[in-house]
Amino acid sequence: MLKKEGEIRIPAGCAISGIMNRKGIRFSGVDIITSIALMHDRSNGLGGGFAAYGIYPSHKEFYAFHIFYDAKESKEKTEEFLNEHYDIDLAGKIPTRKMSIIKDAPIIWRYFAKPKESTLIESALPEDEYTARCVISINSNIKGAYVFSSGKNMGAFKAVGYPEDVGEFYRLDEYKAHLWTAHGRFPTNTPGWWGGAHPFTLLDWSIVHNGEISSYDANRRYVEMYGYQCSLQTDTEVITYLFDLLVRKHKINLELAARILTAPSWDEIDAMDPEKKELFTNLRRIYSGALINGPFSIILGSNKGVLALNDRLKLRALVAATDGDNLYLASEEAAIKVICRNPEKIWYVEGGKPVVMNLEVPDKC
Amino acid sequence: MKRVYAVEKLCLNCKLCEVYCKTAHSKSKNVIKAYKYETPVPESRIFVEGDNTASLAFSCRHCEHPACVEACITGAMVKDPETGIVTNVKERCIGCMTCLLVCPYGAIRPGHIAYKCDLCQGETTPACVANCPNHALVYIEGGSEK
Amino acid sequence: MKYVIIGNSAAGLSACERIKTNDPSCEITIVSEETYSNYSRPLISYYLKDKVSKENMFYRDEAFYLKNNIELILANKAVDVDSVAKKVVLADGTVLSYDKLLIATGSIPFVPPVEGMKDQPNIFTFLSMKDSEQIKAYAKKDMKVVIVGGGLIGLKAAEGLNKICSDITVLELSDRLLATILDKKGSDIIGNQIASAGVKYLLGDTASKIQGKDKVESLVLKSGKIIPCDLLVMAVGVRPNVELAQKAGVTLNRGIITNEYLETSIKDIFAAGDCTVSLDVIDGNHKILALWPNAVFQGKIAGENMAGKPSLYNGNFPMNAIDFFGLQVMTCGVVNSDDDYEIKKVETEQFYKKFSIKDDTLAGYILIGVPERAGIYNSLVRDKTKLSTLQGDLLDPIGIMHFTQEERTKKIYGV
Amino acid sequence: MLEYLMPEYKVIRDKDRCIECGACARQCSNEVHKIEEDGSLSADEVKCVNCQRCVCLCPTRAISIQKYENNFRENANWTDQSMKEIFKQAATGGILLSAMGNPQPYPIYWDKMLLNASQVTNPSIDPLREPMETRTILGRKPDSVEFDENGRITTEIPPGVTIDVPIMFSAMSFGSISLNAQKSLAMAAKELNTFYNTGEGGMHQDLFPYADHSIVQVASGRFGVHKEYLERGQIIEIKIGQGAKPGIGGHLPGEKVNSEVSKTRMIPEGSDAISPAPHHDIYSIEDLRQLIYSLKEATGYKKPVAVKIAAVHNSAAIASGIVRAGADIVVMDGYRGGSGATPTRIRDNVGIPIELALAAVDQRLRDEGIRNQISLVIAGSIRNSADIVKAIALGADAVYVASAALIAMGCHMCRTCNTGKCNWGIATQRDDLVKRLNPEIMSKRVVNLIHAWDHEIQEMLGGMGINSIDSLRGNRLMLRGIGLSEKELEILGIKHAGE
Repeated sequence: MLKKEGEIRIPAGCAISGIMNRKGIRFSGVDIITSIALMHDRSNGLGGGFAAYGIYPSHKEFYAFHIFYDAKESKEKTEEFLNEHYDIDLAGKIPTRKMSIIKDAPIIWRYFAKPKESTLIESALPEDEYTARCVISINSNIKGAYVFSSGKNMGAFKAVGYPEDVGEFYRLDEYKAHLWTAHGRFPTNTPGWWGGAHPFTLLDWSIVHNGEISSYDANRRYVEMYGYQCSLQTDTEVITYLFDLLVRKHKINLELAARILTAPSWDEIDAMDPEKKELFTNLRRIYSGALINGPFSIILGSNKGVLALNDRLKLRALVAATDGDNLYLASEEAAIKVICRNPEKIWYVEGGKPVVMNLEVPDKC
Repeated sequence: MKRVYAVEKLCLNCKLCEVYCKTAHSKSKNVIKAYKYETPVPESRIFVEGDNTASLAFSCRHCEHPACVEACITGAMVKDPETGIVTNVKERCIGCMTCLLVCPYGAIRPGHIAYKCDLCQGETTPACVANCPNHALVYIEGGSEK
Repeated sequence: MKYVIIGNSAAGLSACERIKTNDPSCEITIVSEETYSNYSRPLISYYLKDKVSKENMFYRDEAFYLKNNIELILANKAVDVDSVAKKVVLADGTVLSYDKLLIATGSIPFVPPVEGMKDQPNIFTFLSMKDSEQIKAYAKKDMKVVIVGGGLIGLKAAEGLNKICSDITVLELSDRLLATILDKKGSDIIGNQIASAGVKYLLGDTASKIQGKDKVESLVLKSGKIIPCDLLVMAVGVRPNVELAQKAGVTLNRGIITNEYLETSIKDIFAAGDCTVSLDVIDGNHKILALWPNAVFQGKIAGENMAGKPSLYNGNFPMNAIDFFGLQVMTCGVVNSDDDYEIKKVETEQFYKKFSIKDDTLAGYILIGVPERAGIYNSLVRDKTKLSTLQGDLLDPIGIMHFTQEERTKKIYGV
Repeated sequence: MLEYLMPEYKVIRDKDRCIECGACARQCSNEVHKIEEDGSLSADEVKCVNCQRCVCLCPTRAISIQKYENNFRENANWTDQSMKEIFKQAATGGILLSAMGNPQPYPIYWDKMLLNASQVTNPSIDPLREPMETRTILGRKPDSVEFDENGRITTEIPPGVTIDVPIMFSAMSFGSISLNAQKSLAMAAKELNTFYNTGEGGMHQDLFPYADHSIVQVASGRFGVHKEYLERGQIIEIKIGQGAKPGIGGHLPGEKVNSEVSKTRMIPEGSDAISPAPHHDIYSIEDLRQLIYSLKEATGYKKPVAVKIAAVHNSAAIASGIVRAGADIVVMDGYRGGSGATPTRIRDNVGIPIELALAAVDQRLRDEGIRNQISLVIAGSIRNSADIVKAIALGADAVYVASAALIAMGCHMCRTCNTGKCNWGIATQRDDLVKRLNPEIMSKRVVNLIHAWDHEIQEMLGGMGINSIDSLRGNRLMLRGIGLSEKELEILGIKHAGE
């Protein structure tokens, strides 16, 4: 029997795509679907998904949990857990279109919730850490339940299928976001588990990723020292946790965190000016377990903005373009041109050199 | 000129320099044949003196003004004006050993003729140096102490 | 500068080389009464026994003269010198002017008067190529050979003739062979060696009368013994050839007296080689040191001084390397003054080593059958090395390890 | 007494090849070969230890050493070896002494682990074309750092030392090995930008020029330890135990204590140097903490302090204690680690394989969340570059090699270091033998070896699609077990091949 993510590590190739407007102007999911659909051949129908930021302005103070349930019992148990830890403002099915091509859909539910004040205080944790732990707890302890999105004012939408079909299935043309990312998956073997599709998320982190990192186990064992559980055994998961550890917990700014994950070579460091050299030497020394090796391109979304990053050797394709206030990212140039015919600037993202766009008016829309 | 210098503290007294010198000056250039099957048995032109505690391999210094050349009664002992190598031309040598008598270093070996180091006749590295297992012999320019 | 050199052998040629080096544009003329160009006098016994071919007798080829721009005058004797006009007169009347003159006329045989000695065709001396050629031409296998003189020349003649004639007798008036360079023990070893090669010798005896009509037929010895003789070699000794020097008027004392620059008592006339008197550094006496290495050395010093590069001759000492019938004999300095010197010796069937020591320095040695490293002993004598500084005994096989580490490092790297 | 022990080896001399040069006789410190009066050579085989010096020096390859074939009646229980040892002890009444590491046929886990390589989904990297990093920094470090408003790190970072290859030379004291051997390692360490370790024997002045590449050791005998010594080292290593002899101290026989050794160790010439079994000021973990901080205090907190233990049953807990006691580097030495002299029974029966100890310690420190705070160095018979790659994948930062470096210098593992007659000039203090080891040549050989290994490590890394050793460290997915039980796989934290 085929094993799903978490039971075995599955190598996968992929297509990724992303669009962001720096001013926070929101637009529908049509463009991102068009872009990812162009790279149809880079996926094989075994996984597709999207992350969208700024989609729940009316509930932006609430954690939006998107959850897959295999069965009713799972849902009951999960809701029992949620009710214990959260005050739920609104709950309901995520609207979908009936499509013959999307099969075996689980129960897909959405909750807008705030941590219960009493339990939060009792836990003595910051709100985000509290939520992260709750999510990890559901995902590892409740059979048949899987939280696939847990950020505020954002959401992930994913399924087994081609990404364009997944977009249609989730009616993404009806959502408006200032940042969209998309993923089409080409796993080499998987039974097609919905939870295994990308993006992978934690709180408002979402990540789409193309590649296979050879440092996986070194990274996994490193982050697991700090309380993470890599239950999915995917690159996306471990990269998300690395960013979460560095940015959220260690308060390192996103760009520097990217430079830790794709650290400059010792040759480059040795050639830096003394102050910089000392900084990067120390970062490489302390965060040697966070160095990601092997081919990857990722688009990391958060409420603060977007970051695109290639591995140190640039072993995976990643193209970026800007036009006006928009940033376009995709595995292939054509996937940008199909939605933005004449960008002002278009370039291949360099290995280890992150492309970042921060939202200029965060939390405003 | 380049000369063979001995580094005393490294000399092992194994005498392999002698073995390889003999071989280099044999007809066959093969150690076993040189020792066992050639007549006359080729002579070594380098000599290890001393014992395991302190030993030293010594060969011709190829002097600036070689006493052996000056004393040679046959003209067999010559110093090449270009290379500086002092050679005994075996066709001329009669084995009188006057050269040996005047060599203050004792670097000439008596035999049917006088035998002495010819620096392997311009080989890049003389056999003794090339085969010293401990680099106790060096082939370098000049005479100042290393 | 014009240089004239009388003598075309070791000292003369060695001087030429140094003159040429120090005064490249000079003119050199060499005058030799020999018909052959330079040849190695010590090789005449080897020529006699065919060990050295005629062509190998010449140790400098024609190119040497050409290259050094030397005018060579052969078979012409310098008969007079006008040291005021600075001219040399040759036997054929040629007059050569010189700026510097070197007398390197070597030795001539010393033939003592013997009753009955005339110009018999079978009496020979043994000092030149011509002597060797004549003996070679005359000697036949069954001839009875008598050699008067058991010194170096006599024994070398015996060795050379031994290849041709089977009956050879050496007469030596003193009590031992090679009397000047060996002690009795050493002499006995040599005696045994030549005897085992079939050469007879008589000690304490010599020819007192020559008998025979047109040629020598027999000899009456001092002892009264009469021995037949078909070929007589007179090899009693040599003396410096100072005929020309005498004409020039330089100071003599058996040989030519020079100062430490090897200049004679007359300015611009130098002398080198067997015809001179040298300082023996071992005993401090002035004597004739008729030795090839000394001749070359003196020639070199004289040549440099003549060419204007001051160079000192500090004396030398007697030393000989000889092989007799395959037995290697090395001697040096004092060898036969056992009463005045501390003696160290060892004798085995294979070899004989003897060292004469005074004031912790080596004054001379005999090495028979053990030539190895004789040069080191020589250097001990020359450098007056304190023997107490040596590590190990003189009687051990000597080597570089006998010296202190500092000394041997100097020897290795000091070239 | 009738001798029951027969020679172990036969010296075979091919008369057709022997030229009677006598090199063998002049080179054999065990006086096996002898030049007879007629110039021929003979051999007294009883004395032969099979060090192969004569074989290597023989210019005509006329000598070979072969096993002396003499079989006792077959018995799987009473083997020849066990009987011979009894004969020996019955004759002498002493404990059995031997040298180098455990030679018994216990499993070698390195050989039961296989490495991964990239195919299709992930490109392998060509180290000849792409940068490939093997630089490693050792020492204590914080889990995270804080920055000031200018982006400068405000967290105090403890001292670290950089090595360009993840390989260092483990402790071998002057006394157990010759000064020339130490010097060769020191020169090699300098050339390679890594470290050699003085061992417990002080630092001879000839090694001062290599102080920047020295690890100084403080062991139970405190031989050669003083303030200047500590200050000269770049890392200070407290030696608690050694893989070849866990639980006992070192023993340098008086014969090896010549004047230079005596000066360097600060002990009388000719006296036995016996290190106590424990440090008598460390009877518990808190005592260790005091020693660690005394050493740090003495050297101004400028150098990492390492603590070296033998891999024993509860290494994981001990290692955790060492980290918490303030050590910056934990060193573990497995039971195959070498020694100049050790009781045979201890060498062959005490301690555990380094592979298992390493896996257990690395996992334990991770479970406790403290692995990233320190460096983990392992030792104990690293035989080749694959062993190193596997060790790092299991979780080590770097490895120590000793036997391999000695083998590079000529050691043929005759395992008689304790006799002090090492023909290769390594484990001896005899001047005539020591000079056989020319540091110029030997340092080059050691450098060659490590360069070769480094290249191989880079090749293997590249094959895995990794271009920095950092991404190999603890990356156990790169390992698969072969022929291992579930339990062994569990301890090693790896999957079986095929999974």
